[in-house]
Amino acid sequence: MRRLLALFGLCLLPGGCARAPLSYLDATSPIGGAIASLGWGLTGISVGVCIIVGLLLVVAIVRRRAAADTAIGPVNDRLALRWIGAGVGVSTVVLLGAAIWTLVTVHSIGEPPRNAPLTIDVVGQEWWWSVKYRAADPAREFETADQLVIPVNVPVKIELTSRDVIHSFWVPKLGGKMDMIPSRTNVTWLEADKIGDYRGQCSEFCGLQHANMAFNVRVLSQADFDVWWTRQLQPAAGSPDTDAGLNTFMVRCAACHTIRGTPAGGILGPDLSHFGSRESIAADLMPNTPENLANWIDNTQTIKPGVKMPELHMLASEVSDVTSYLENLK
Amino acid sequence: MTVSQADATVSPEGRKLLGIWETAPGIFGWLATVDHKTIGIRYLCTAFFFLIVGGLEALVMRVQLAQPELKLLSPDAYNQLFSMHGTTMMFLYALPMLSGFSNYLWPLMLGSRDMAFPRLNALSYWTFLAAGIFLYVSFPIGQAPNGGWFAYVPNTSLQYDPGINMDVFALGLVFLGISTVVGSANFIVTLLRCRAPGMSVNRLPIIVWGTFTASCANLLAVPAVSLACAMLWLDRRFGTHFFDVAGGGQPLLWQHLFWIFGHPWVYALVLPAMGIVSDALPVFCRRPLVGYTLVAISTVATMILGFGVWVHHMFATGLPVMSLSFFSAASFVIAIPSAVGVFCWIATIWTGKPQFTTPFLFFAGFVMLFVIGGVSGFMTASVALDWQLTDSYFVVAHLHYVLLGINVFPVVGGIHFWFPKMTGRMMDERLGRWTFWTMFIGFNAAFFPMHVTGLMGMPRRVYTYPAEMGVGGLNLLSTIGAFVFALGVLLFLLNIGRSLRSGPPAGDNPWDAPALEWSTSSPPPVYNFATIPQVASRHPLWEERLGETDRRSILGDRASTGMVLDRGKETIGVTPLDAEPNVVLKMPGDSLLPFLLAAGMTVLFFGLLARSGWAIGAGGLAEIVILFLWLTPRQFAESEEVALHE
Amino acid sequence: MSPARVSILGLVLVVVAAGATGWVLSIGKQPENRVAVAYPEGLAAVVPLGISAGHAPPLAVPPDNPLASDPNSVEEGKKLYGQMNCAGCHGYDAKGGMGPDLTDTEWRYGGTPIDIYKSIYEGRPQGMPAWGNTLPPNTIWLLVSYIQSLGGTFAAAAPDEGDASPAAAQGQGARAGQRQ
Amino acid sequence: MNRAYLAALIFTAASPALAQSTNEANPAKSYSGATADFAGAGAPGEWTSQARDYANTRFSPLTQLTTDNVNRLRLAWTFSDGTQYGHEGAPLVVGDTMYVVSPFPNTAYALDLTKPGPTIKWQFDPNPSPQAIGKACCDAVIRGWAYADGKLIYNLLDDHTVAVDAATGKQVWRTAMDKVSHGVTMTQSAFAADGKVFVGNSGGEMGVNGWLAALDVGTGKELWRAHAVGPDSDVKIGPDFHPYYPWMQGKDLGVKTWPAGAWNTGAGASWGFVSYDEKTKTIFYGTSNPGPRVPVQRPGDNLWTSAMFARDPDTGLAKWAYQFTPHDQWDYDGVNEAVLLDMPIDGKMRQTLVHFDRNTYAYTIDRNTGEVLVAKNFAYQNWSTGFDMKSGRPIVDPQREPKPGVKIDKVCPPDIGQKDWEPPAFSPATGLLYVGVFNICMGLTDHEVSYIAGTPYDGMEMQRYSADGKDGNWGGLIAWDPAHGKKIWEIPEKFMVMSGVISTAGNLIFYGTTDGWFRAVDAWTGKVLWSQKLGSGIIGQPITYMGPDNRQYVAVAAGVGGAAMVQKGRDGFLPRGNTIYVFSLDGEGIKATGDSLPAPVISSDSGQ
Repeated sequence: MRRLLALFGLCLLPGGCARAPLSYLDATSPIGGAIASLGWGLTGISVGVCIIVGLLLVVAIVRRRAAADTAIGPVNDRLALRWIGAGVGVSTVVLLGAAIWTLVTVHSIGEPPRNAPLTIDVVGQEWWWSVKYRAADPAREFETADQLVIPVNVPVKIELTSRDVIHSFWVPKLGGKMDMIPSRTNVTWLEADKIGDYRGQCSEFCGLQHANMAFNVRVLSQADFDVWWTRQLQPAAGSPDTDAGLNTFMVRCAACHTIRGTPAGGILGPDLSHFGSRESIAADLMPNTPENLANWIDNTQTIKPGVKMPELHMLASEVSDVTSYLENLK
Repeated sequence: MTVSQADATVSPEGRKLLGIWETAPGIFGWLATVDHKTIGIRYLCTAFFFLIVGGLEALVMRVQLAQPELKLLSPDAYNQLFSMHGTTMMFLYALPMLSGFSNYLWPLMLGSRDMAFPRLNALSYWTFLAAGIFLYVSFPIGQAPNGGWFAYVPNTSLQYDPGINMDVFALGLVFLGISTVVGSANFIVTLLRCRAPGMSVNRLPIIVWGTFTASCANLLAVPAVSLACAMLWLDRRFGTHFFDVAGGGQPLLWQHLFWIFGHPWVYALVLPAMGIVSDALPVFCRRPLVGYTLVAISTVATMILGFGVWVHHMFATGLPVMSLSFFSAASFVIAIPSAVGVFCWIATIWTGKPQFTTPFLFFAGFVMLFVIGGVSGFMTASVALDWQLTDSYFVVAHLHYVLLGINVFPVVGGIHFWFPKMTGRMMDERLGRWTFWTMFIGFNAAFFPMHVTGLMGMPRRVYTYPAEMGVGGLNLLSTIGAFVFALGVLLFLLNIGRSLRSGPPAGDNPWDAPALEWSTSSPPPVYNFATIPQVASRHPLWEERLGETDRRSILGDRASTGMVLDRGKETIGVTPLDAEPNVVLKMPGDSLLPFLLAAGMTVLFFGLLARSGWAIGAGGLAEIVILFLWLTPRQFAESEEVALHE
Repeated sequence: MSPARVSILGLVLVVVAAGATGWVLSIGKQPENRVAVAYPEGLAAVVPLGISAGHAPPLAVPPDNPLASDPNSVEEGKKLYGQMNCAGCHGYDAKGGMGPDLTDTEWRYGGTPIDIYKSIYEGRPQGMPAWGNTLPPNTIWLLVSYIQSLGGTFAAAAPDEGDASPAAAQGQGARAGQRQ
Repeated sequence: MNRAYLAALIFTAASPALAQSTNEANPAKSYSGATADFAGAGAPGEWTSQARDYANTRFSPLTQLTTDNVNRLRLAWTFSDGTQYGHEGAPLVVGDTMYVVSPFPNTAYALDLTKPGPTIKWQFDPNPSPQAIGKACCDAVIRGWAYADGKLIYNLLDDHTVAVDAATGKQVWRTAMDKVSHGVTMTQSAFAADGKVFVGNSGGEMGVNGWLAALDVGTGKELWRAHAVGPDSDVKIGPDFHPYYPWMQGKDLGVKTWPAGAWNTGAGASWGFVSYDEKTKTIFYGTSNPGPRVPVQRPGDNLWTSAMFARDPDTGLAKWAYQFTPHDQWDYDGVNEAVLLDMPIDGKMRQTLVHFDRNTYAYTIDRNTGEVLVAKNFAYQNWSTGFDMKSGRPIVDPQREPKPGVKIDKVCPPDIGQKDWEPPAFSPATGLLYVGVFNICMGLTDHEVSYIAGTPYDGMEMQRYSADGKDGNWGGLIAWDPAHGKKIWEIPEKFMVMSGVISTAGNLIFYGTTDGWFRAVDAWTGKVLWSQKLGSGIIGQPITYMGPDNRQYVAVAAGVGGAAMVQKGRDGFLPRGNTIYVFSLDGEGIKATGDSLPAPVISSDSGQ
């Protein structure tokens, strides 16, 4: 028994799970960190309780093994009951302590700070994420997909809703999960303390492609973030008659996808404005490389069976046109 | 399926009782039996069959998850499998298995000849069987329920799941709810009225306390899920707007209704099993249970608190933090009664003389798994931590530790313990030990790594996961563990098969256990007790050796002065608390009505599924006619009026 | 084990085995009903969205809708009807608006599944855009499934009904009233 | 069917009594003291433009028909153009010829009034592309045509403006204005003034980029084109642009009040009537709703949609603008006409324009500065809880704001407002404006929508119904005092009143209902003096003219269509029609008599 508990403890050391993108006990961000310390605390208590009770049980079993007699005799449990009372007392104290620690943690991370400088609307829909950046001046508002870019050390308020079924927004290393329920707006918030890429994942069963509904959170310095924001506002250059890729895109993809600055305005699929600058494709399933994109366009239903994007059986030339066009939408 | 009494040594009045109580032979008897022992065994076998079906589904899922991005199952196939795995285990295995135990043991433990409502007992089994088949009716055409056992709306509304998948689920649950509620009512009345004189409430075995509490909880909780499922079905097929957002409905209403049922239900699944351990473990410690009253009170307390914690399943739905904190605190407090139970069992082992029989191993293993499952529950009770833990594989680990640890292990141990009583044959100890260690190691190898994959962020209910998530190795370990556990269950089945054919004869009390059921023969006669016993203590068969009181229970054939009650099928009715006899109960004999009522209900529910007016009309009419027949009181011949014996 | 118990056990095993194989077979089937249909060669041949029927390439498409009976297809088609802006012209209840009513039995260009497929695929002169090169055949069949579920369409005529294509025969009546 | 007909009869009889009681003595003094400059009106007997004059008063100085003899009006002659779409235009009478243009395929006819049962002098078939039918949101109609410089000028549905020589019927020029494949159609009534003709597009539902353009009357060459959304260069906003309210002042507001890139499909079409103030050389016209109609997809005020522009006709540069419904969430277009009147407001004489908007506010605005002087509700509405005169913005009731996917009931008025494009008439004697209105509400569900060129980009699912419950009234005619923003009297009608209204010096008001009643009413008392049921619902604009026989005729086209089709399911709703009915006293007119009638030729072998 004890061997198993040791394995439980060992594996949780930060070293064991550093390369796991979604593990959260090594989180250091303001929310993720607060929960992680609470997590370590409660895990410690749990492991401790298991070891104590395990020892008690093993000792209880082996201490009288030698006695072969199976006779029944009168018993006096006054001492045993006093020990049980003590045990329950200690457990109650530990439970109350844990409860109070929880409530304190909840209080500190429960509500987003009043004046979060940045608000992002994330709308979940069957199996990808629409991300709208809000601003006081409507002209600075824009939409992107499957990717949250946020500045470091800045609390970001996130308003969550869903266009179809219930999804759940979860970036383990940056904070707890919050459900996205249609006709209801839930509010959560994130704050990153380190620049880098984090992975988010839908964590409420939402149908066929729930498993592959992830997104990427890229944390930039404040300066890089502002540069990124202004570039996102630039409309895409070129027109259908001059650019073969855009012309194919207009005919094949414009009914479902939007590229700001071109007549393509479909909202059924993710917004592809500035697609080239994104880190991953297909709801963070594959890195954003031309080969992956071409493979995704050609074999959509084999990669993610059941996803809404149909296989268009396009000609190879069309696929390469569209792929190159999208990739240089930086 | 009763073992016919070839035994020549039955006493004369026994032969008379035998004539009165024995089930008719042949198909009529098979369909019409109301003997609680037959129904109990049928419950055990059917529930075990569903355990195996659910287990196979789990194995296929584990193969799909053994390594990242495998293509064994399509997403819809995986969704159907994990939904049916959950539904089968939670609804078709867990409670029916415990009902099997309680149905079989209660009359024997309480010193009565049968449950309070024998025909109702048969009805609850037949309805359970029919509902089980109903839930699997769309499986062969590849349209099994695929919205998860929790079936959250709007994913299961018509707009996103237009097939008949979720109609089968919703109607199936309402159908099964009838069986559960009927069974619970029967258990409650049996406890209150059908006991041997002297079996007062402080002498009841803990499994009786467990099942009684579970039954009371079911009466309050099951209607919630039946209502929710009816509303879901109406939303899907008749355009109502209970959960439909466009029409002003609320998706969260489903979650509240479901979990108000959900949490009391999971406690109903474990309390009787904890009762099994509290009754059987002391036998192998050669001493009574430490702190009987503490354990009884903690059983009831757990269930009462169980009604106040359901929102801990919904910590991430954006409800106000203030209310979440209340439910989080309640979820912490509910660990205290469980702690009481654990300390009592350990104290019993500590102060007893443990015998390393197979049941004992299972019960010791149970205590360890109970603690691990309990503390992982304690971790998810913390609302802040639960924002990371919920919907991850950590919760999968927790629920399997709690459900397998607290339900399956005691059940397998309990079967090892009561198999001799039920069949008159002993199970093989060596094979039993092999079964325990295979199951224990397999179980821990399968589900312990899930704590770790959960903490590494692996979400629940995913048909695959990307390689770079780093959880491939642990999932492979889980898959191997699952197959080892399955091997253990196979060994258990072998043991049962072999013991049924050639197990050594068991005798009346092979374990020298104290409870009343061990005072009968193995298997007990169909009328249970030739004369109604009088109970004087909590451990009728250990009274001399324990020396707690000088009064002695009057048992079995030695109770020559006891009540014979052989004018028709009769048993004694007692006052609820102190168990003073105050009435002789006339019990109904074999009857086809329960089977027919269940058949009528099946036609009705298939009519609802297919929305065919004819089937609904036929089913409904059949129900009314059968209920009419069922409820017409039988006139007893004048002579059968019996004066009350002192 | 008495013969009765053995027979029950055998029966149960047979039923479980049948159920499992049935499931494995039918689960496999679902993805197949995504229709893989021969597709016209490349972009140049078909007129872009927005301008109606130019020269439309030959179609190799089955006369009847392979997806019509599948409830998923009807529901998927209903969502597409809203998302592809069909509802804008034909009304959210498909009772007509700028575009004609799709629930009645009056069809200007033929009411059999293949006619409706062609109307969507090629577009029509009075403003119906050509979706042929934007929506793959399977998606168009989903839309046709939804329109068929509205009850106004005609069954696909049996192919051996003379050489006149079902559309022509049935279309006669409709086309007469077409001259606006 | 007859039960409803009977009810309608009783109703019309009862209504005048109802109207009668509200106005007892016979006041000779004008209610509002408003006067109008009837520039551009042509000769008293003629009707040379849709609104008869630049100020859009629709007032005719003819007095042969008076309140006393109007009950002797009988049908003189009719003319049908054989098309099935809504007939919204007003026939023009220049000299002794009546010019009529049919809805799609927009065939033009010149009728020689001097001949008995007027004969067709010439007919012109422009053959527009049928592709446009599927793009016209609200029926393939044409809202009017203009006569200038000896030419009949009008817009074709497929985005061309054509000029036809009034004498010969030959095409003089045809200018392509936009592309149907972008979802643009043209139903706007061309407005000729100052040697130019002003034309605008439709397509608010198709996510177009709305504009108004000026063409040279002689050559059809485009002089300038002003868009409703986009940077100041597109919207032709120059340095001398002075909107009255601060929230409309600033640079490139046509881009800044939209999310990034959304203005390009922001609509703001101009399909309503244009007015022109000759003294200050300013044209006034409105812009339609923002696209898409789902507000969540376009946060911000969405300038310059649902707004009124005042522009210099020569350069097209805007002088001022005023937005009626900022961030419009219910498709309340601002295209309705501006009636230019001068009236005393709070004792001071002001040069104003009166505009009945689709958001149910009747505005009286200073037409030189754009300041809102009066803004009162002329019918029932519940989307706005009040009007903030200081900021010039209506206050929105959050309960009525639509959310995608959730049905909201009883939003009043519906998308077509309590008054759509149907133009009012002004009577200088009473100083009142007579307006056909509705009394309806809607159940509304928003659906977020994709922009796919050539398909609708609106996303509003609606059901309209009467504001008074199940079988309540759907409309009426109101008399409105623009100076004080007060309704003087109202004639409730079972069906929507969507026809134009005209007033005459004989103190008569003519209007029609969408279930076919054409009525003459006393301008002072609102008493219905004469009613005639026509063959189809009336959404056309009546006119009155002096025939070559010096007889006063009243003409109106009866062919239901357009927005009136929301009543399609109601009992008593007439089928479509395409006939122009012309009335005169006792039905007299130029008749075929004597030798002009054909004489029978007795066949020679008859033998009797």
